[in-house]
Amino acid sequence: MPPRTFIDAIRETLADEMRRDPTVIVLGEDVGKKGGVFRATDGLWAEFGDDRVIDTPLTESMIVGTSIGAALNGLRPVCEIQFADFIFPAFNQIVSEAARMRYRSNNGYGVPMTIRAPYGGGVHGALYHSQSVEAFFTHVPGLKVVVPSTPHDARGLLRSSIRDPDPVLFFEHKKMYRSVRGDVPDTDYTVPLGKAAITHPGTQVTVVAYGLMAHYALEAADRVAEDGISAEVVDLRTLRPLDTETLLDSVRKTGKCLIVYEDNRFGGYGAEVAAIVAEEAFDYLDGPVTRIAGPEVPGVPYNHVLEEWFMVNPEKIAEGIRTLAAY
Amino acid sequence: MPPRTFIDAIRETLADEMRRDPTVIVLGEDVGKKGGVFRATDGLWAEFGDDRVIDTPLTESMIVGTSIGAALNGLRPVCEIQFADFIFPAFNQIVSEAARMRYRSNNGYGVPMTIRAPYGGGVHGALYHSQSVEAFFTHVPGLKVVVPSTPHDARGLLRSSIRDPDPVLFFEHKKMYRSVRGDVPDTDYTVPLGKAAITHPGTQVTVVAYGLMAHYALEAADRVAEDGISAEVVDLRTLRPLDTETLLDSVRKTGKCLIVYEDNRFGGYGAEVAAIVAEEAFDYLDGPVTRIAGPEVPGVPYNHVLEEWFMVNPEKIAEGIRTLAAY
Amino acid sequence: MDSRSTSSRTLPGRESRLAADVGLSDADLIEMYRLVVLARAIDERMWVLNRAGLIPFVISGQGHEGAQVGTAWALEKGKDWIAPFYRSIATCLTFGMSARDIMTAQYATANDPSSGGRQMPGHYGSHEHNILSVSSPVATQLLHAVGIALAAKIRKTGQVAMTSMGEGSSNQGDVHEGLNFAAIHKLPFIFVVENNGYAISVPAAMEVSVADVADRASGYGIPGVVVDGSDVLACYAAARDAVARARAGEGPTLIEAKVTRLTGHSSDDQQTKYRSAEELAAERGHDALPRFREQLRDAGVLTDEIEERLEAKIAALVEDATEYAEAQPDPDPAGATRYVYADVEEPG
Amino acid sequence: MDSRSTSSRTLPGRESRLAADVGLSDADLIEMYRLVVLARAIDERMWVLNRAGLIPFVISGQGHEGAQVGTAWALEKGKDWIAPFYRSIATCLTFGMSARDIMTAQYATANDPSSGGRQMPGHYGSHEHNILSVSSPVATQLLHAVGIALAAKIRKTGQVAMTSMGEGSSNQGDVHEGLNFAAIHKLPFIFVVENNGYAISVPAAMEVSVADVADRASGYGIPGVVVDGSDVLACYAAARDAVARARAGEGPTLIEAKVTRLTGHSSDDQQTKYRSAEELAAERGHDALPRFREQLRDAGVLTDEIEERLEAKIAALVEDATEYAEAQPDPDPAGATRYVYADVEEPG
Ligand SMILES: Cc1ncc(C[n+]2csc(CCOP(=O)(O)OP(=O)(O)O)c2C)c(N)n1
Ligand SMILES: Cc1ncc(C[n+]2csc(CCOP(=O)(O)OP(=O)(O)O)c2C)c(N)n1
Ligand SMILES: [Mg+2]
Ligand SMILES: [Mg+2]
Repeated sequence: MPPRTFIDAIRETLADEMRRDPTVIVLGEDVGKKGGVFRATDGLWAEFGDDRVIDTPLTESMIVGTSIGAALNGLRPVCEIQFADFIFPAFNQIVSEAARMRYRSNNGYGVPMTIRAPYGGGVHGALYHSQSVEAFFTHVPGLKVVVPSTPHDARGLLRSSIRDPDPVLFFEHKKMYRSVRGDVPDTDYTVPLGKAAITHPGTQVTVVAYGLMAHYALEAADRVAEDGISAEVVDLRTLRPLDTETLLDSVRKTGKCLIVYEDNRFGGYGAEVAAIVAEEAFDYLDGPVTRIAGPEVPGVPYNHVLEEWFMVNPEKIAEGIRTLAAY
Repeated sequence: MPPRTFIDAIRETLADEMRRDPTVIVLGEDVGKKGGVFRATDGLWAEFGDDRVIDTPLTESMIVGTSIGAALNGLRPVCEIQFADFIFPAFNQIVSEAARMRYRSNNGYGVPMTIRAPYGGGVHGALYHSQSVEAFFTHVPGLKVVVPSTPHDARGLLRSSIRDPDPVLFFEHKKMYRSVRGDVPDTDYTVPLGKAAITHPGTQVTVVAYGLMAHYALEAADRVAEDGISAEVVDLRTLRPLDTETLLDSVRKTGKCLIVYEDNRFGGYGAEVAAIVAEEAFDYLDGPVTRIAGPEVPGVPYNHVLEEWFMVNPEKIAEGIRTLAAY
Repeated sequence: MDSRSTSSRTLPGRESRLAADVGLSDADLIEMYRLVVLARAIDERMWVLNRAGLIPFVISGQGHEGAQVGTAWALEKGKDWIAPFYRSIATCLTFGMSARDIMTAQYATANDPSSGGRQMPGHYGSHEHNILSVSSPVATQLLHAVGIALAAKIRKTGQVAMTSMGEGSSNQGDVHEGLNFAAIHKLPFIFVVENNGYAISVPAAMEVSVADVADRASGYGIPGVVVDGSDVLACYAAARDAVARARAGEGPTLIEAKVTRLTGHSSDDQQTKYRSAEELAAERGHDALPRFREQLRDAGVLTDEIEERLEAKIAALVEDATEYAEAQPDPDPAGATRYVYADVEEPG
Repeated sequence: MDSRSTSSRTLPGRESRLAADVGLSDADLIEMYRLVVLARAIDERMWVLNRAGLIPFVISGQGHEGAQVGTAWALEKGKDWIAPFYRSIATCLTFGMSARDIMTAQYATANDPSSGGRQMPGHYGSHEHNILSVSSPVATQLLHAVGIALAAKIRKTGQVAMTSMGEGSSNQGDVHEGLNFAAIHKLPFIFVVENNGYAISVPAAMEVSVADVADRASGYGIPGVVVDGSDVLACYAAARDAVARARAGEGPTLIEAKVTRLTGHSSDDQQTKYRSAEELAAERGHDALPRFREQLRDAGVLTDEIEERLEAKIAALVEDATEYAEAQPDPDPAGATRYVYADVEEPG
């Protein structure tokens, strides 16, 4: 296969899984005739019809809540939340219901459901079309949270998510949809949930990232290489469950850890990574566990000057690596 | 005044603030005639009447959303969410709306609103009447999050919250309502938002806690004192904004930090505290930043044996202190 | 359209007029009555146990049993689905749960089929019987039932999904979103509102803007029916018609049963603080149990002999369930982290 | 009951029949017409700027302007409140915002009064004019308007709060919860649904289970009115009556205006993918602008002379607003952390 864009990988995987398993359905706002506002579901309605590709009303709690019910009665719904920013009306259904169904029923019921949502900034989406919302869900036992960064991983992880017996939140950075390309094997491979990847081996500083930031971290690693600094990039891929082994092995080797995330810093996902590293790799640390993250404002502002100000970028990461390396 | 229970302090402060400021109203489920399921609003309806003490329908998004609107048009609503567990239907209104109104309108509009909610386990409340939900809100710029642990602080902090120009989440540990007593000055004092308190000075280990855990931390400090270990307890009181100064001063002094929270560990509030300490007090640390927190299950199970298993208690904290002190 | 073929075997000609009028057998009526009485007996025992300090919490279905048995009877056990709420003891019994199942939930025993002791009493559920696990946040289950109905339609299983909740809960946003979707897709879904006039202490006039929740149905283009919740057979008939519509692909129905709450909201509530003695006394007159009993006796379906037999059996069942539950071990904390996720190595 | 005392100064006797019939003056009608035309002219300019690559995003009110001006006209500026949505350009203009205000939002300038360049275009707001700041998650603003109305009632200010949104958004749970509460407390609240038949690509039949959203009103015990959104004066009359009810303490009203969406959902949408050329052509016939123009000309209210004057003025206004907005500086990132919380030291 020629290289695929990130969104190609997602669309093709959805189609594949629907062909493979007749219980997989897709539902969400504008996912049918229009093929999704980003066109991640383009062509599915034409191929699979009204029953399996459902244009829902504009009601997120309903989208998730009925997906839970459909999952309980023999289907594997893959629902789309049009923007991650609009997942909050469904928060109660996700956190109180989907996440707890198995535990509260003592394994009587499970919810095999995938919730896809485009997230992230840098696309002039402003406060409500740019958010990183992963931290709200990575905290919740019963959920799994996946954030792929390459077309290869998007395909392999989406397969694993759809086939998983429990609810998975699958966040796709919208800036990557068409800007990121890569090879995608034409096989039925999966990427297991809960496994991180070392995407750039190095020795001096571990840089932990995911999603778009995993790309920026690679760019930053290249930049600091010119300064003679060897950075190792860990692309987490799955945020819950976290692959602590790969993470800690890397930090124990490098002795330094920089965590990168796009969301505002305080209480973001990287806080947990930092806490784990600080506790479990303490004896190996040659410098403080540091973080590069978004500023403490309630969203990415719209004006391009403000948006640039907000966004983490390769240079900010490179600076963080340099500072830490010099520690 | 004789010593007051925790809930007395809250009820009396609500009444005081309503007497002082005619724009303060109270609304929520069963807050009127019944005086709240915990009776935190008992007597208010009799004193202030239907207009200022409103028994709402069973709809949390409406409770918060209309409070936002009322705040925009000249009132200071104090709304009650019957159990913190039931705040999720209002998540969108809190996170997308209340938290962002000022920022998105460039200071055009502010939302002076307080959301009170009983939280926490240990009262046979099971999965849905025991939750600690602070981590979902402490992450959000635009919100303030308060968790008092004494009647004195409850009164002083509730006053500050109601008088604050921005939305405040005020979480009250329901196990403390009638079990915790203390002196409450009969004055118009306030406790400022954003200031922690050292409730037990010590030299060897800093124990960071809030709410019920702040009491358990004190008990644990007493226990380890018998072993000759000097623990300093920091009661955070306000979780957002965090008083990093008091926190870091303490850790820089003791060189060791144990963070305690009742919520499940992964991505809980203590992760951020750990991350800050790990970064900003790194040079002072004589041991790993450690955490004692709830297990990774989606809620506190009901059966008393399971509930005991779940709950953090003074002995678990004391063990944590001992281990860290011995590091 | 007979959805209870197993329990209406006797010939129609030999049935009472009462039974024949609603298309049931006398045996059906007696079994329905037994369920009402059994639910009440278990419920009353729960309060005794609570006052004796043996179980810390009770939430009761007293006053709702007639509507619950009547509506649930219209479904086909083992095929259709029910997403009940915390007062649904009679619903769950009708749909296949046993007295022991209900009582182990009160004691939160290791083998409590609803949750293995993890949830509060009142949060029933049974995978075996297609009874969805109850959670506490109200009204969420409506969407699950709608989703179950969606899957039934897509998979062409012929199943119907029914959910129930109180009138207070029916004001939650999820209800609006679910009814809209179910109506658009004409899903085989039935929404039962058990209107007891209160949401804890808040009277209906303060929590629902219309006198009848059923009035909301027309806003979704679906039928809304008000039934007297103390009239078991009227409840049954309404549900039977709704099931017929659902199976015929005609879409959802809203059934509002006017019931009464004979107890406080729960064992934590003192309802005399907000309800007058007169009101409480008057509400006793709206109890389905004595009314159904009189009706069956008048129709000659319930005889002294049958009644005595039922009474004895139910007393024994409740006794057995209590002793059984009390003897069961508490859950082992070693298993408390299980089933957060599917347990691939050791399937449950 | 005249809520527009400032703009209906001319004597009734000297007014056209058209104006008199709805209790307005000819000057009112001309001003209303001006607002419709101005909104359209600004909107069209936005698309030009977008296609020229000068502004990255447009969300349009074309096809909604008549309903917006008609309904907003019934409120009292500077006293009542409006919680609008992203298509509400004409609403905001009617309620006091200027062409410059709208255009600086497109350019996201530092002095954009809606958000200082922080929000996407379409997210208008003005504290000065009691226009609530628009957010993106749909329907949330309904509850804010209900809360504003609650405060108005408690504080006895005599204010009315109006909110508007699309028919797709009206299915959100917040709408149900808000209408229920507003109806219970008979709040001075008006809910305007601008039904353009689509939620992005999803046609009304797939997103609303009834033909008229107004049918949902009866489920809350409030009046629901359907008006032709291309009939500006019918929209005004409906809103005027709703305002009268609200001020008289009779509670909320739901007004559904049937409008049309003349453009794609936004500049990111290609509507030909899901709407036929015939449909799009037919929808042009449902535009309030030419209809209102004809109506005013037929009534003798709008003359060639007035029209020419208006046209010139509006062209100049749009030109001025564009040049002005284009010349304004971008926000300074140094201020980007301000107003997360109230800025006690340096009040804004
Ligand atoms: C979302 C949510 N908010 C609040 C509660 C607390 N609560 C439990 S039952 C109840 C009242 C329910 O009233 P209704 O729906 O009429 O049912 P009833 O108890 O009267 O049968 C309330 C407020 C809850 N369980 N869930
Ligand atoms: C909660 C939420 N979900 C999804 C969206 C994305 N979205 C923006 S507008 C829109 C369609 C709105 O349709 P309608 O309410 O009919 O208004 P219209 O745009 O047709 O005027 C959608 C799905 C959103 N803004 N908010
Ligand atoms: Mg009720
Ligand atoms: Mg629309």
